[in-house]
Amino acid sequence: MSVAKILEIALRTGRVTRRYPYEPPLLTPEFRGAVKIDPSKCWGCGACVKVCPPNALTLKPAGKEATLEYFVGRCIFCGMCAEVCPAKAIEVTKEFELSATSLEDLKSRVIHRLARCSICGAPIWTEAELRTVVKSSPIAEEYYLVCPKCRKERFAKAAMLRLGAGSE
Amino acid sequence: MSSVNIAKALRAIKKSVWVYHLNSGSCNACDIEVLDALTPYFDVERFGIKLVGSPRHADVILFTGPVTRESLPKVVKTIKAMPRPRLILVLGSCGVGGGIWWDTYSTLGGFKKLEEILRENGVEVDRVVYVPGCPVRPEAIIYGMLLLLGLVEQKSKRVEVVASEG
Amino acid sequence: MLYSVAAAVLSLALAPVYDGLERKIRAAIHTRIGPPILQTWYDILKLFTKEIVVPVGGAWYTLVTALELLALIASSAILYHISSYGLGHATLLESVAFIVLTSVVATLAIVRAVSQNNVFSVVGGFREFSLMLSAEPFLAVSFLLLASGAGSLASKSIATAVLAVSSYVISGRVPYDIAEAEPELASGVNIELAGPLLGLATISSVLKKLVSATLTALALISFVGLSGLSSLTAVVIATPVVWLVHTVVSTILGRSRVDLAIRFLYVLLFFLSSTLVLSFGLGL
Amino acid sequence: MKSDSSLSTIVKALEEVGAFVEEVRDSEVYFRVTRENVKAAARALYSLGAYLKTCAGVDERELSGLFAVYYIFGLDDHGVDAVLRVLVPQDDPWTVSVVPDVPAADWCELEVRDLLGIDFRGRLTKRLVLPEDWPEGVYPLRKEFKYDEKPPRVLREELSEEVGIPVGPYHPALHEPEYFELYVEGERVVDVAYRGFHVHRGIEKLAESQRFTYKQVPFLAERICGICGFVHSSCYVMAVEKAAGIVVPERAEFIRSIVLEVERLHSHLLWLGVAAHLLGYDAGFMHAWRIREQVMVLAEYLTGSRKTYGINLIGGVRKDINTEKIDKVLKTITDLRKEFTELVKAMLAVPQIKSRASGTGVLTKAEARALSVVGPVARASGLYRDVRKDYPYLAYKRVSFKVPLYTEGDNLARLLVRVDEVFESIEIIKQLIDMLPGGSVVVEEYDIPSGRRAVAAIEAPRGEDVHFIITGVGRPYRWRVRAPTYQNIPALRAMLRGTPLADAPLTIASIDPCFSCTDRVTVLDVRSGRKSFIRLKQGV
Repeated sequence: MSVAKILEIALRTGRVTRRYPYEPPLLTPEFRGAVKIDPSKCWGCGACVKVCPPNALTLKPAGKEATLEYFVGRCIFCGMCAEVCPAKAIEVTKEFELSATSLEDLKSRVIHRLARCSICGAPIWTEAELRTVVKSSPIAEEYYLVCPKCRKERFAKAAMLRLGAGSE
Repeated sequence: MSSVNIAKALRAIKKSVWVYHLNSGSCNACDIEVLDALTPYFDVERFGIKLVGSPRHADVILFTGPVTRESLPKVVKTIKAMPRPRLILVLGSCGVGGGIWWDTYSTLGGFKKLEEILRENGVEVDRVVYVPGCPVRPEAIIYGMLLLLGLVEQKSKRVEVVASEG
Repeated sequence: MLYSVAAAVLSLALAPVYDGLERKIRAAIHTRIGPPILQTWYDILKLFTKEIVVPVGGAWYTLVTALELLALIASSAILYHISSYGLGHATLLESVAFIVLTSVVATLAIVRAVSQNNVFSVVGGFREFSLMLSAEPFLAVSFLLLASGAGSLASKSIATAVLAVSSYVISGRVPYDIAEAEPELASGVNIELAGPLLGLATISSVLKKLVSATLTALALISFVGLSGLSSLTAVVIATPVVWLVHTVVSTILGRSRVDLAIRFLYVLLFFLSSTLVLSFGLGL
Repeated sequence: MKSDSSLSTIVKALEEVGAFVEEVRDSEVYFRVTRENVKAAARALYSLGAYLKTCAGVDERELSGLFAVYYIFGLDDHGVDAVLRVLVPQDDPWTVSVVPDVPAADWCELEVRDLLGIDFRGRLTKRLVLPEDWPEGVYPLRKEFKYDEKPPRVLREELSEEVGIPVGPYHPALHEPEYFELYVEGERVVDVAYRGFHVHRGIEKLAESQRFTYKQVPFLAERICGICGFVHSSCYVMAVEKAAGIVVPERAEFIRSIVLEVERLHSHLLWLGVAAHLLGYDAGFMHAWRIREQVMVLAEYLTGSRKTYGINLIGGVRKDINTEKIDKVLKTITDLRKEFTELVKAMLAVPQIKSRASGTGVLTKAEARALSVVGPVARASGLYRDVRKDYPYLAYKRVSFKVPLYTEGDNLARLLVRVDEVFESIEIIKQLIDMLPGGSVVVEEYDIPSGRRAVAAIEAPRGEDVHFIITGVGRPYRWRVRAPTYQNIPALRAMLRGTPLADAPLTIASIDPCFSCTDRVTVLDVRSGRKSFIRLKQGV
């Protein structure tokens, strides 16, 4: 009777159940889980924030600091942030046991101190990013601690001076 | 009945968890993984978990989706029909944080917002466990359920680190 | 008598375990581990810790559910009583009482279903009714025939076959679980129940399976011609075996449709019954 | 494919009714037509054997000061798409409906009306798009509407009067919030009303918002549907690549095709399991999903995720395939073939499956053609329609495979079509792996000019998926998605009439509905207004 064939199949197959959590999960080496940001490598440049489709990564300046927040509860696990990170600070882990009883537990933050413009005092980029830039191409402090706006103004002023526009 | 003894309720359902699956406008992927958790490789029936067809029979609601505007009244109605204590397992990035469409005109942006509306309508929710994933793996659903029942420790912790001084 | 009561009590306590075993075996055929054997007990115990939500219909409703359960307990008690001296020697009173009780159980279930203010439940109730109409008469006739002890071996065998099929139908398993068919009726007759009331309904459905298995076990054991304690023991042991057969059959089949189910049952049971009548007429 | 003579026939026929050619790109011809002439143009196309793929409303006021409605017709015999562009002035937004001649335009015209505020004359229109509490005069697809605006909400009590047998919105057979109201006589369905579009998440609007760029949209497209998401992301990138003239490396095309077929395998196995469950045969459900699990593992191994694979980029794919992966693919599909053959044999031997699936939910060939159904639904009704053959894309022109065709049009035929397709998919994957070319998998350098248009189509597990794109600066200007279920749902009404109540869930499931695909932007109510009363008689 071919109706009973299913019994034969079942007998031959046995039990396939993985006894998770007592046995390891059915993961493959390619699995993309939650990402992890290495605070010692992160510059706070925001490239990951720009590429993140669901805005799970945000970079918010507040006072003297800028916070890079990773909200795993909105993450779609695409791993694009790790691909674009210039500092290789983002790692795609195999972590999927992320459950939590509160949304706050699903957030991880890297706090960056903001460097301030030596002229106008406005926050410019994060200190970590400035350090990296200086390391790769040494420039004088009077340049890198000036915000783009002030730099433009300073340049304009200098150009005017050169053109002899005077001393008002 | 405003206060419910959650610990007692959890003890009562520890060996027999009847779940009702509530989709509030998700893309289907989490919903399919919910079904997948029932099938041989994961077999949640070994924990006494059973999928039931009516919210009245449910001990736990498996909630998926970002809550679309259209589904909102029905979602409220369904959660209302569930007896206390109302235990809810929010599955997937849509339910947890609104997902990729968290701020569009036709979604509410996840369970948190829904909870506020439920409270406005006098519907209390007793315990919520959030399970991120896009979609949630069947193992993640199992893990979340065990966390809800208090059988495993929570791994996720709020982390706040100051970037290194270089 | 004492033994019969003991056997009945034992079987009533074991019925949820048999049901757990059924789920375990079904899981094995699905190639998975399945729930613990005591799962049905856990489910029932949990349901009784839940708050009581009395659906529309109130006390009347609770009464019907409780009566249904009582009738089931009574009918299994009668079966175990009969078991102590074999089906062929049952008195007319006992047989009629059993038949009446089975009809009462079915009727109460239908009353419970249709008195609810829910379309699914009402549809489920009507389906149960049609199913009862098609299975119950055959169950009655074959049971009474076997209880009378009359007829040849051939006619007895056919009567046992009729009894086995119709008792399988009343157990509410696939393919005849159309009253609570989950996909189209969202658990049909039970949809409005919750908490302890659902617990009672769950026990009822387990006991239905018990009565069904015991009935077939009793009919089969009667062939051996045992009596007294040995007959009782044999029935108690044979019951889980029949239950096991029911489990396997229900796992490898799909759900029928109400019209198909009834057509199939009528054809099968009419065929068997006419053979039965024929064998009686020819005096085989 | 495209011969000059067939092109000139089309052009000539349309010029006779006052349309003129705007642009010819690849296999697409764009015509400009006035709103007064659009009906005649649509009729002319229909008489040439075209079918309507979809229509789309576009707010082109920033470009031309006008609204536009695009009707996209497929001429599969010629392998050509004809697109009619109707311009509508913004201060007098109406156009003539093509519905009297092209019934398939019913839904998409209503969608345009409600999302863009263009009125259609010559047809019944009703306010039905968007939730009931959505305010009048707010049109989400107009450019001034911000994607994250949230008009005030009224929580209403719904569905208080239940006139039929409600199947849904939360129903175990569907696993998605949809609502069918079945009108029954005894246990036989006499009519059905559909109240759907609960899964409207505003995806099309979101893609043209500031939040998204061309590169991010594939991840959004993938989440249109959790079952056939890769189809959507592939179709989106294909449309963009076509519009921008980006040439994708051959290896990337092969990888996309392989993953598409892997997705079809998982989708069909999933469906088969659900169908078995609906027929009360849970053993079939469990075994089908047990077999499917290996496909899920394979998908994760190839792409990094069990679902929503996330490997499509404009210009190629993110993950390459190496020898270990090829071995794994071959092993998985070999095992799958063996196990699936056995399972199907066992399943079809179950008497209830045969008796309940055959003869129920019948869709005749004539109905199938009139309703423009697609995918397995069309093929089960004897309609030969498969995008992989009609408009070969990616690597499909390089492989040989059969298109399963049945003529019964019932639930069993749709089941068998899907069973056959599983075997065909396995063969396709084998051939693709054999021929896999070398080289890179992605082109990094490309430029996407704005104002280009393109139509792309892919044969999803459920049928033809169509994406239409108008490029913008940095992100799509307009992106229109037409999922296969959109085309198939109207056929349910024909299929359900006269079907026993018990088989209604199976019949609904037999089109393999994917509501989240269908609902990206619309809310719809096809309640006919006719209230037949229910007579719940005893079951016999």
